[in-house]
Amino acid sequence: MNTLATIVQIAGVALAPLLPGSIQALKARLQGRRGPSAVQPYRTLRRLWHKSAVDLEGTSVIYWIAPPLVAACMLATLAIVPVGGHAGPFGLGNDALVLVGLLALARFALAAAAWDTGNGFSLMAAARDLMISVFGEALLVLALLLAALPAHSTDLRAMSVAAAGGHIWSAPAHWCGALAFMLVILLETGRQPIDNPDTHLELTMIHEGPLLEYGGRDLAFLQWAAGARHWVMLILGAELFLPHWGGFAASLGLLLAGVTFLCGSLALIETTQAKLRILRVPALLGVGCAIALAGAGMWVGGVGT
Amino acid sequence: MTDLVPILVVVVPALALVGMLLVLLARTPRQAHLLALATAVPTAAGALALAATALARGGLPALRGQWYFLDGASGLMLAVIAIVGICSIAVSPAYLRTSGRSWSTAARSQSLYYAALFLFWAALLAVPIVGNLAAAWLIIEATTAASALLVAFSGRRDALEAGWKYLVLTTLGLSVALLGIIVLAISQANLGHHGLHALDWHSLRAAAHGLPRDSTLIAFVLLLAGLATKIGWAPVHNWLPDAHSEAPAPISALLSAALLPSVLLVAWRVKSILEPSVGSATTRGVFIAFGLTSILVAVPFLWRSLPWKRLLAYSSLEHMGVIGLGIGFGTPLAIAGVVLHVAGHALAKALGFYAALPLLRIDPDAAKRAPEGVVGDSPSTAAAMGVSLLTLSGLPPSPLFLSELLILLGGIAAGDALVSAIALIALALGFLGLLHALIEGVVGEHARHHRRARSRAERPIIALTAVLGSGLLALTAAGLLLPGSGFVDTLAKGAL
Amino acid sequence: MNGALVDAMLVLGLAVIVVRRRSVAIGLLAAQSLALGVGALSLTGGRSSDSLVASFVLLSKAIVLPLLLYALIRRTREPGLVVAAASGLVRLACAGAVVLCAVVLVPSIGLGDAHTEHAAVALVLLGITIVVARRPILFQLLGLIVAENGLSLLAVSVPGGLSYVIELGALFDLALIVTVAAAFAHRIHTELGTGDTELLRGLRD
Amino acid sequence: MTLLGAAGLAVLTGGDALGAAFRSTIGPALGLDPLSGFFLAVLALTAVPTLVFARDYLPTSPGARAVGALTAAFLLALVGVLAARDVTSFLAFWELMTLLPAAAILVARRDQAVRSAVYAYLAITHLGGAGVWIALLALAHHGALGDPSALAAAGTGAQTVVALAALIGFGTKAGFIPLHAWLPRAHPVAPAHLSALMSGMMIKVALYGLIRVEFQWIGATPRWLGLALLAIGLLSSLGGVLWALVQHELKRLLAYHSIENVGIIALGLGASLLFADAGQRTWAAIAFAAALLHVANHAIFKALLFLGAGTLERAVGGLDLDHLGGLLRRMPWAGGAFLVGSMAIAGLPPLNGFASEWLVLQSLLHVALHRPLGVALAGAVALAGLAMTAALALLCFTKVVGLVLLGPPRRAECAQAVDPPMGMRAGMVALAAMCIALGLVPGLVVPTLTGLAPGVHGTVLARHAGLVLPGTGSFPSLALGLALAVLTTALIGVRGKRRAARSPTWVCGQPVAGALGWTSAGFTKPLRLVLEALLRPHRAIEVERDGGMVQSITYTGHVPSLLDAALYEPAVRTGLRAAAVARRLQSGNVRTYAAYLLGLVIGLLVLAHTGALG
Repeated sequence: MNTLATIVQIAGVALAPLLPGSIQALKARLQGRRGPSAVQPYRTLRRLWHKSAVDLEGTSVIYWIAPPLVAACMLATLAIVPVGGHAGPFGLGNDALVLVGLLALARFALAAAAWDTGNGFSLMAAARDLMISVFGEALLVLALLLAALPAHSTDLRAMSVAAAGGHIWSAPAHWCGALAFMLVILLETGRQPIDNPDTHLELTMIHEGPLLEYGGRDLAFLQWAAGARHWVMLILGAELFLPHWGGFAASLGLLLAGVTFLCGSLALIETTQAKLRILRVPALLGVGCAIALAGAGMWVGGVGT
Repeated sequence: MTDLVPILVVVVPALALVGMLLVLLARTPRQAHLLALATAVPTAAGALALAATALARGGLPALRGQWYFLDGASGLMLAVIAIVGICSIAVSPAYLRTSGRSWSTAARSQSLYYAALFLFWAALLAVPIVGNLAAAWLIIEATTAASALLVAFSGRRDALEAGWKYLVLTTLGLSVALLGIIVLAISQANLGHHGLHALDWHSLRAAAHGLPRDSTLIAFVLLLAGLATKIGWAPVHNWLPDAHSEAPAPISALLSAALLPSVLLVAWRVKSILEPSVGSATTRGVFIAFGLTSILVAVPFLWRSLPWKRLLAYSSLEHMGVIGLGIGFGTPLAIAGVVLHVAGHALAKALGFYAALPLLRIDPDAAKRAPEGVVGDSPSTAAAMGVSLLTLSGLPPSPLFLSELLILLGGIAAGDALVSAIALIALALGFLGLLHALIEGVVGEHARHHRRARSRAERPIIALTAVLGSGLLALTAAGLLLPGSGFVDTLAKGAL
Repeated sequence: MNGALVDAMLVLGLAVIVVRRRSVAIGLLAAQSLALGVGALSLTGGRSSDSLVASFVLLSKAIVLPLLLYALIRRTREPGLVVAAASGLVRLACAGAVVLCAVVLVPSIGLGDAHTEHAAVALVLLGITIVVARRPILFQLLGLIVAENGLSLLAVSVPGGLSYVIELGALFDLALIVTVAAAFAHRIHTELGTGDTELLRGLRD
Repeated sequence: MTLLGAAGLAVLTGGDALGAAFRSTIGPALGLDPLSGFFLAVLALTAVPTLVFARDYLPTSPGARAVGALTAAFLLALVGVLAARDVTSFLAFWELMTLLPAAAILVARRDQAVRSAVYAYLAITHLGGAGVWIALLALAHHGALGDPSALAAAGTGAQTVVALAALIGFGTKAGFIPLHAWLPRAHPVAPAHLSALMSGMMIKVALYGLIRVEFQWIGATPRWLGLALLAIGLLSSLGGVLWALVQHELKRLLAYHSIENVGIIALGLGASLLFADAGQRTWAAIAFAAALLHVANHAIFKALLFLGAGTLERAVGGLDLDHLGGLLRRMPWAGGAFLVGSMAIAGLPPLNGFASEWLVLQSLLHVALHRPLGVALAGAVALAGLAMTAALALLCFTKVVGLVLLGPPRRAECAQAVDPPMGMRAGMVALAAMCIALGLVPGLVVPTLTGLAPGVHGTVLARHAGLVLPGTGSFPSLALGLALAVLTTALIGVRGKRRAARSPTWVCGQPVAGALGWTSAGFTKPLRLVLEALLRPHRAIEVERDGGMVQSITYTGHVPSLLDAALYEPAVRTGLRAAAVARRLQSGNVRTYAAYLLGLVIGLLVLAHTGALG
């Protein structure tokens, strides 16, 4: 079944852009519009692939290397995140905290590139992104801690196995973890109420900002990376915090269900929620951290386990 | 060597007295200086010979005769007094050349200066070797008379003031001490020991167990209170900064490096002879109390930006405190520390005061104000000041680092961990003051306009720095051998 | 020693604190020293010759020192009386308190009569008190001498007499000190024009 | 120096002690054991490149000869502390280690600012040093140097005193908040190679002392010590990085980052103590190794960064962050090395900073997995805090890299900057290479380090290139690094060469002008706004108008150091005032002094009378 897992993981490379597309489509439906179809991202990527890349005056190697590096980071994360509790033999390990490191590297590459261009809008967005990530990273780590508590390990496979079955849901800690991780997903995928992926006003951009100065295949890489981030986060969410049990096939199926459910809920949240003031976001994430800590306390305190 | 001792103990002070008479005969300042050196050299040689004999005996019991008493501690003090004394005489011309008006005409005043200096020196040399408490008292009193004149030598108003305070306070203190001595004499008389030799160190020691406790306690208290005035222990130290800052630099060196420790030596002997009857808890307590108070009192004064000599004076207060503390602890480690500390402090302090001579030449208002950026004007003077300060603040590789370490360790070993900790912190606080003097005064930039030092005038201070500096390093090396040596152990046992 | 003489010494010592004129104070001191000398003489009966010598030295000192001091005040004219540190009564009260302390605090130190012991200790403390209570430089000098008289009092009353070597030495030393001090007083006078030690406060932190 | 390093390495790998064993005597004795060996090796690794750097850096600076000599003496003092085997030489070398760099700084520069900085440095460290004295003297008295049982026999009271004294003493030197005030003052004023050694090694040697005392000599370590270390570590790491973030001067920024990294090390050590307390030997060893690995890493990249700062200062004069820029293109060697160092300190894979931070994170996470509740929560909080620290460091060094290396040059000098001479270049590149190497194969070192943990014999981990620990999905650093490299190059290849004509960056169609450039203050603005309550920034905007027309707008802003204002300044003020009061003792009036004497005599008589004198 590892081979199957491997196939799914590799398929992820191709499937990743589908997620943001489908979310957009769902959202349009929920808003009563006939929006672009779910495969729209693929069209965008094809278009970008045939455009020539932009070359900026006075930039250095950083600007040049950033997009491939970001894409490479996401590819590595794809290899690290298991599906259905199994992962292919990529030899990159399956550690949760390594994942955190890779995401940070990607973030650094983008922000540095923004500095290299010296574009005010990109920098504004990068500064915000990094500022929010200060709190986001704490939240992410705590959420992972909550998932690691039952497994006594930070190996993602073990964690997903430990999260299987129904009894886990009797522990309030798991609920707290789920809640915290939902916030993480909102943050990492750049969805409302934290960020607005549809904005075209530079002043309000967070994740889109650093992409401003890129074009052609560079931009294609970055767009794909955004899709890949959706993929990683949703898979993780489904693996660690959504109910699954039974054998590998079953869990794969439930994984699919889970991801779809998450896409739906994301679309729903985006339609119902307004965007939060940027300075309020840390407060939101702080609340998440508090919940997570409470969860950890309850678990170690033995509540419901 | 040992058989020469009875002669030497007489000859050494006598030589100094001869020197006093000789310089009085001198016509010109130059003659006076030559005569002074001519007599000072053999005197110092004799004293060092005595010291060597005493120190070489290591753990053996002390030598004593009818009038003299020579143990390791006396040897140490003799060596210190001899070295500092001869250095002071050697640098005196440098002072006299620049000294202003004085008691009488210049020519006379110089020979008077030397005469008083020799008298002072003779008395100092006698203090550690004399074998009798009362006699020791007499000699100490004599030092007061001589040194008071020297303190006021420059005749400036401040000098007179300092001299007067010094005279009045120490005399009062010493009369209190004499009261204590008489009380002891009475007790001895009641035990049937009459006459002067009843107050010999060893006869007191022998009789100590029989002495009635109450009166002995009173005697001890009065003696300590009195001697403390002369040692310069807080709270009766007040004459010390004035006298040290106003006296001629060579005299300040003698006062700080030789006088205070030798009186301290007398106090130490009083402690060890009266311990059997008064009880060690009391004697230790009194010493530790004086020591700690002195260290603590010194700190706030060190924090002020002081004129150079006044700074050194307050650091003397601090170091007398440290030594008193060490004697109070009384463990072999602490005593080893004390021995090292006395020697190291003497050399460093003397060097510091000698550095004041070129300093005042470069920057006359350094007498009243804290020095600024000396290194800019005279690197060698700055070097001397730096060596002295670094040593006094107990930084490695100076001997005072080792001695303070030993004393504190001894304190912990004696069960006074808390006292040691307080002393340690107080020393660290005092260090801040010395450090400020070092950074601003020595290496800083100077705002005032100064005369630049002539290279020729620099030579003596360079030589002194080299000699005393290497001496300090040698002390550190020697200090590593001290702990556990028989010499120290006998001292720690207080065998008299 | 005869109790009356001892008391007389104490009273004279107290008087030195109170009186205002320097000449009077010197007179009192002379009287005190004389009393001491006489007392010492009275003790010599049936003792070694040392104490006789000692007492004669004391007597001669009782003559010499006052003369020296008198000469001193002749040479140093005060422009006017130095302002007192505190009123006479207050000074007397302080002195009395000090004497009482001495009486209360000092246990028997083995001399036959407690009276002399207390008096002697009291005199020494009194000497210090004089220095504390009196501004004029001369009075501080007198304080030294009063303290010294107290010491001599105790010394001469030691059974069998404290060896004359000590006594003479002490006397010599103190005489030396007094002369030096007198010289100082003279210098300071010429420097300041007055003997008021309140003006000697140049050195302070 | 190299020889010493080799010796250290040999002892480290050999695992047996060299020279004298620890003893509580006075007589000096030198020797090495694996722990000192490790620190010695780190010292050599950082010192040799630094010296190579200094060979080309010094000659153009004032008093070069003296500074060089003092530097050498300083290194010897560091070695001495590591090799000292008795209380005397330890304290002696300890004091020298404090004193010599100060002397070197003063030789190099003597102006008012430097003097006050040096004074603050010496004063604070010396006061703190009293703690070291107390701890070591007490240990020596109990004969507990190198003999854990001795102090345990002396009872918990003595243990607590020693532990606290050592924590304060060594903590001051290591720069733990709130004892750190000297650090951001002293490091910026020193010559580059000295700052590198001070920040890279001196504070590590202080940690060495801390480890010696807290882990080896005081016997069974109490739990409160572990928690205290966690708290201190959290405070130092967060506080350090926060105040680093708002600095505008590169060297001060780096100094604050030293505080942060010392905090991270303290977190590792605290975790190790807690594991040992819970009886989990393996994880205790791993956490200990994590701390040690971070010691080595920080020594390396901090030295690299300070050398880089020195180089830049030489090249463009002045290190005000807002007036640099564009240096990566103009000085590829120095700039490249600096980039690597920044990424390493920001904790990015696959560099060495990430390896050790990953280990520390894992240790904290595993602390959080275990009862009792208090410890677990402490672990969880520390975990979150460390994550925030890492993110903040990332933000901070993105800013640094951006302002220093990237974008357009913000000053004329930057435009003409060129790479430094060979020696300086070589030193920096060597350190950068170490950053990469240690990042790729930390697994070769860590097992050895676990062997250094107290109570561990041999090693608890198998040797791999990457980090394979129980209870983690391992971190195959080498594979990951290679993967990233291969994938990136592949993608670059895929991207092809097609490029449009060079165009200026997009600023809404305006011409690109320097005034539009982004500043350090601007980049950290969002965070400052969020943390306004904590940081209390001062800002002043002056608008010059002339007849309604705005002529010029000047913005000045800075963030005060909270602790200086809240803790140090009041303490100093009260101290000085008290001293001034105490000085009234010396009233100058002889009658007062006589009164003291009278009081003393009467007081003593009273004591004797009441029998208080026994």
